Amino acid sequence: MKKLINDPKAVVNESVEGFGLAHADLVTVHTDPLFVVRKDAPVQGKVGLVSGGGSGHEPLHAGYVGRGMLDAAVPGAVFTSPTPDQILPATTAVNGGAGVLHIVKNYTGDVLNFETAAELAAAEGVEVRSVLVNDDVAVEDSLYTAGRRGVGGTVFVERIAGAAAERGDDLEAVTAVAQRVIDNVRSMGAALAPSTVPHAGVPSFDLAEDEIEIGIGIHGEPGRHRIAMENADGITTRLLEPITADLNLGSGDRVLLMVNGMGGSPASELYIVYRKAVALLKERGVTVERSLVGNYITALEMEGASLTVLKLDDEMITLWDSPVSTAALRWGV
Amino acid sequence: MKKLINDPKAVVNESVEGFGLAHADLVTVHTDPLFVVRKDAPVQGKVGLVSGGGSGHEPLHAGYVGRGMLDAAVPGAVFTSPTPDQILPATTAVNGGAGVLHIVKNYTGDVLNFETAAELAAAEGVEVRSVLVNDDVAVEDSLYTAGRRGVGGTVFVERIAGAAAERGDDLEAVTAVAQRVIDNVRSMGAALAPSTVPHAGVPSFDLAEDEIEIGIGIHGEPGRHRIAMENADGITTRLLEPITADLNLGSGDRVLLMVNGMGGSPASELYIVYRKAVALLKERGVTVERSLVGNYITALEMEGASLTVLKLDDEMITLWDSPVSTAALRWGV
Amino acid sequence: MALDAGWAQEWLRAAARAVAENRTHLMELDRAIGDADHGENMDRGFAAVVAKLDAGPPPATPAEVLKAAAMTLMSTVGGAAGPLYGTALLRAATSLGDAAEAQPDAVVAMLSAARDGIVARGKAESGDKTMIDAWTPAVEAAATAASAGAGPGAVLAAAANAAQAGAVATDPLVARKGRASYLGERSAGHRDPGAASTALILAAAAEAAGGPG
Amino acid sequence: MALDAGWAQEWLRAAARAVAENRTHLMELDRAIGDADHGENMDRGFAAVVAKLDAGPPPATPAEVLKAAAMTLMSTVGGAAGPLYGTALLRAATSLGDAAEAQPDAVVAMLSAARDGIVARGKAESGDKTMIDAWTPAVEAAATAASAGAGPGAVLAAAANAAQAGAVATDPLVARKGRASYLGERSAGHRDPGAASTALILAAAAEAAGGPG
Ligand SMILES: Nc1ncnc2c1ncn2[C@@H]1O[C@H](COP(=O)(O)OP(=O)(O)O)[C@@H](O)[C@H]1O
Ligand SMILES: Nc1ncnc2c1ncn2[C@@H]1O[C@H](COP(=O)(O)OP(=O)(O)O)[C@@H](O)[C@H]1O
Ligand SMILES: [Mg+2]
Ligand SMILES: [Mg+2]
Ligand SMILES: [Mg+2]
Ligand SMILES: [Mg+2]
Repeated sequence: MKKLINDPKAVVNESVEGFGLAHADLVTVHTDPLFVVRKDAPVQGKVGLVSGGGSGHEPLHAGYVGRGMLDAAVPGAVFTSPTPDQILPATTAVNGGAGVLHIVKNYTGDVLNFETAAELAAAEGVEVRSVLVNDDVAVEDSLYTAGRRGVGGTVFVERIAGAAAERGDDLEAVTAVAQRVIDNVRSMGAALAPSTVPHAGVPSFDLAEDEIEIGIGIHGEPGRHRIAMENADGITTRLLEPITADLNLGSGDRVLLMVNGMGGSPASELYIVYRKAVALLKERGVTVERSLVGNYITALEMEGASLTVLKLDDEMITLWDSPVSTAALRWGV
Repeated sequence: MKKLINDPKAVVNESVEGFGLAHADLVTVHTDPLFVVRKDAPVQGKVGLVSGGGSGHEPLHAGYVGRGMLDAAVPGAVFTSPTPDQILPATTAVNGGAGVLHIVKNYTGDVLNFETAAELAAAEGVEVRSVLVNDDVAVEDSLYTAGRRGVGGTVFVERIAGAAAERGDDLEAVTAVAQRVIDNVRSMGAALAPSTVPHAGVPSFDLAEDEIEIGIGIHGEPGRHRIAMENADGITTRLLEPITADLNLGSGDRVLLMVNGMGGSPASELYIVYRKAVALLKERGVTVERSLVGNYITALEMEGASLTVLKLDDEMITLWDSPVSTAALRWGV
Repeated sequence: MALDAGWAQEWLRAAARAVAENRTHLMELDRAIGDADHGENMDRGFAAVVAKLDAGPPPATPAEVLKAAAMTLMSTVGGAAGPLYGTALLRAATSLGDAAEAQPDAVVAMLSAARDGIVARGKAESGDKTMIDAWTPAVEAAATAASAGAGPGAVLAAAANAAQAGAVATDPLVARKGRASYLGERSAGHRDPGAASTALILAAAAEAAGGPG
Repeated sequence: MALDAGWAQEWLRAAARAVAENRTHLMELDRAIGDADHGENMDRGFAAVVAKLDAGPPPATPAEVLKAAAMTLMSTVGGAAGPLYGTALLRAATSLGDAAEAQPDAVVAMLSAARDGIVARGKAESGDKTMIDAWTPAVEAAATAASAGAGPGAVLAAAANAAQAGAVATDPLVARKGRASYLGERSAGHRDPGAASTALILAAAAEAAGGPG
């Protein structure tokens, strides 16, 4: 394992510390317990937005802390959800009196730890709501399982709910728009090469030179199935089909499209995928109104990409376009 | 070789096409010959800025086309400089009557092809100046060699000269500030793993599991020397030392610091490097006034990082902070 | 050995040793069907528990020991296992009350409370390929042993053996809860890491009791 | 065969075949001390030259053929080799003037003009480990052969052999120009890719001439 790290056990702390130094204009980093808040937190009268999860998905979540997006990010160990004793102080630190929304990716660990923190925060008199992001169509949604994972859609939820909170929506309204994004967003990803968790020291799965994993998550888990290598257009089609089917996308629909790099694929390849995705959507009469192409929710240095599609309405577009100022998304300011 | 591509020969065209689709608000893509210009080009009365080079360094250069930065980018084949028949029309397309500056990275191929294009443009009556970026301290600067390579410093030159052009400086002044940046910027990089050029199909060098390359460029060339793997702090020190020595940095100096990912390293690792670089500079009494951490000038999916340091003066800071609106750098708008 | 506060301490220290020794093994199990962190998470958590025990004054009851451990696990393990083991030990502590030592029936009640806590949080059923598939047979075996008149050490030994068998029995199952469920059919043919760590932890409890007594 | 427009066409077609056959080899050479694209660049460029020849009306003079090829290489090869070979062929064409065919002295002058063009653009000296280290011995050998009274085919054959020897002789050199110079001492022990492609191109010229004639 070759990585630009010092001690595998210090990776998250040192990285978040560096992040804090590089973005001191936007965030404050609290250590012990570790969490990151917006520089001007708590914003009085504004709903506070907290998200978090395992580290290794950078820029998610700390890269999205700032005006128009998150108020706090809570980084766990690599690919491991954070603990309630981190989530609780992050929650109280961003409570400006209008309550706090927890944006939780649907993983058992994240769900349980945020649940506990929300109970503790409520006991301290903070009004907390939660939404569960579960956009990964690679996973079957069933009452009898853990349900679908939360992946790329999280970026859209954080942005659009963050915009609603910034313009002064109350907790109920912010929660509602977050849920509306969740209801209309779907994702799917593929990996060409695995990543290596620093404390594990070996790649999270083994893949032959001519194989790829379809339906991977963001934690280095193996995917739903393994297929022989295909070209970019083929892979793009494979990822997009289940998404458009699940969202029932058709003529006249407008979407926000993200082609997300898993961390180790060059930007040039993401644009090749984007080109095909736009063409496929166009064939169906779907218009790509807005887009993101880049590394927005990663799995360390995994090679591969995911597609995320959000069916837009006018309000979502307005919220998307409003000013945002974070380390990883910035416009209008 | 596993890549998200279709045909190795179509990589650049398809990727730039996708880029044009994703950023249609910022740029226009011309095919045959291939070049990318700012949406509102030519801007009348403004000095036009043209850069270009081999592809595979994304977001460089097309990602930096837009207000406050480049007017045109000319992408060559992967790691191969573009040809005069691309550079010439890009040059005339962005000539708003105030002349055009070519920002050329110091590689024999880039130098010769831009030189030819500049002659041809001059023959068409366009006033063209050129600056040569040569910031890589890994390469010895000597009259008898090709001299130092142009690497990370290019991003700073494009940004700061772009800001000067945007505020209305004339060709002479824009050229002068570009040259001042070049005179004050130095870089050095290290690779943990090589990249694979699509048309070559094999990694550009072979590296054992416990070796790293020090002093690599951005074209998958092997570096100056190979050493046993070290930790992030050690590598950072190794890269920063020759830079601070060459720039003669000392107490009271203010710098712009970039920790650049080569394409395949996770953001978390770059922040660990940043943390150490800031600490080392602080020890010398040097203040990091501004910074960039991320993939800004890459070598496909190479794993590793480079450091770039620019010794700042007040004017450079003002220019750096002014509005910029490109696919890869955006603030103030 | 009586199942007093000293036993509880020794249980957790033995568990910490077992988890540390099996760190890589648990990580390998989790790598196959999860995200390769279970060994690291558990090792980090139990090392913190030992540090906590070393630092604090000796607790008077086994419940106090388990409660301190529960809070530490909850705030250091993270992931799914952190809240689940944290809740388990918290419920176990509550079940023991302020007794100075646990008798066989109390051991059964304690294990049962722990298992129920995990179910309450995680909603897993038997056969979902989770740690529950180690806990439930453990509780049943403990109950059988206790009603047959076994001493506390023998009850724990019965529980540990059953947990280990339960962990082995997860091998062919298709996961329906936790991260392994994302793999669908591909999760079959691998042991559930949480079931494996449960077997280690219960074996540590029996070991700390010094065998049947 | 007389060195007329037909010969010039055949030269470039033979060069395109040789470059295509050696695409991987040239890329491997460039991978060792450069950026692994020389074979790809040359192959792309010469394929474009052939396409251009196929499309256009048959040129009347060898100079016309070489000039068209020069412009095509210049706009399709890129990198360092594109402008260098483009300039070389352009100067070669200029040197040939509007002669219908080239005599031995004109061949020497043509090769010399090509070499001088490369030096004018690239500023390399002998021993810098560049294509110049193939061109310069080629020019010298051609001059020697011509003054010894060799025919045009033999002059080209002498040039080709010397270019090949010159390419081999770059192996131990430390590069001082081009991308390989960044490697410093590590560039020694590898053949310069541009010198190797020069040898191929001059061999194609001799081949097209049909041997000593
Ligand atoms: N809903 C659940 N109920 C009971 N146990 C569960 C549940 N979800 C996961 N687990 C257990 O947690 C273990 C995984 O723990 P760990 O790897 O530490 O957390 P994570 O899955 O968050 O990475 C699984 O092997 C399984 O035994
Ligand atoms: N200054 C120069 N003068 C002469 N030849 C040069 C010079 N620089 C480079 N070359 C030749 O160009 C070759 C490399 O060509 P190529 O790989 O196509 O371009 P690049 O180096 O831009 O990738 C070298 O092997 C060398 O022979
Ligand atoms: Mg985990
Ligand atoms: Mg090249
Ligand atoms: Mg796990
Ligand atoms: Mg080359």
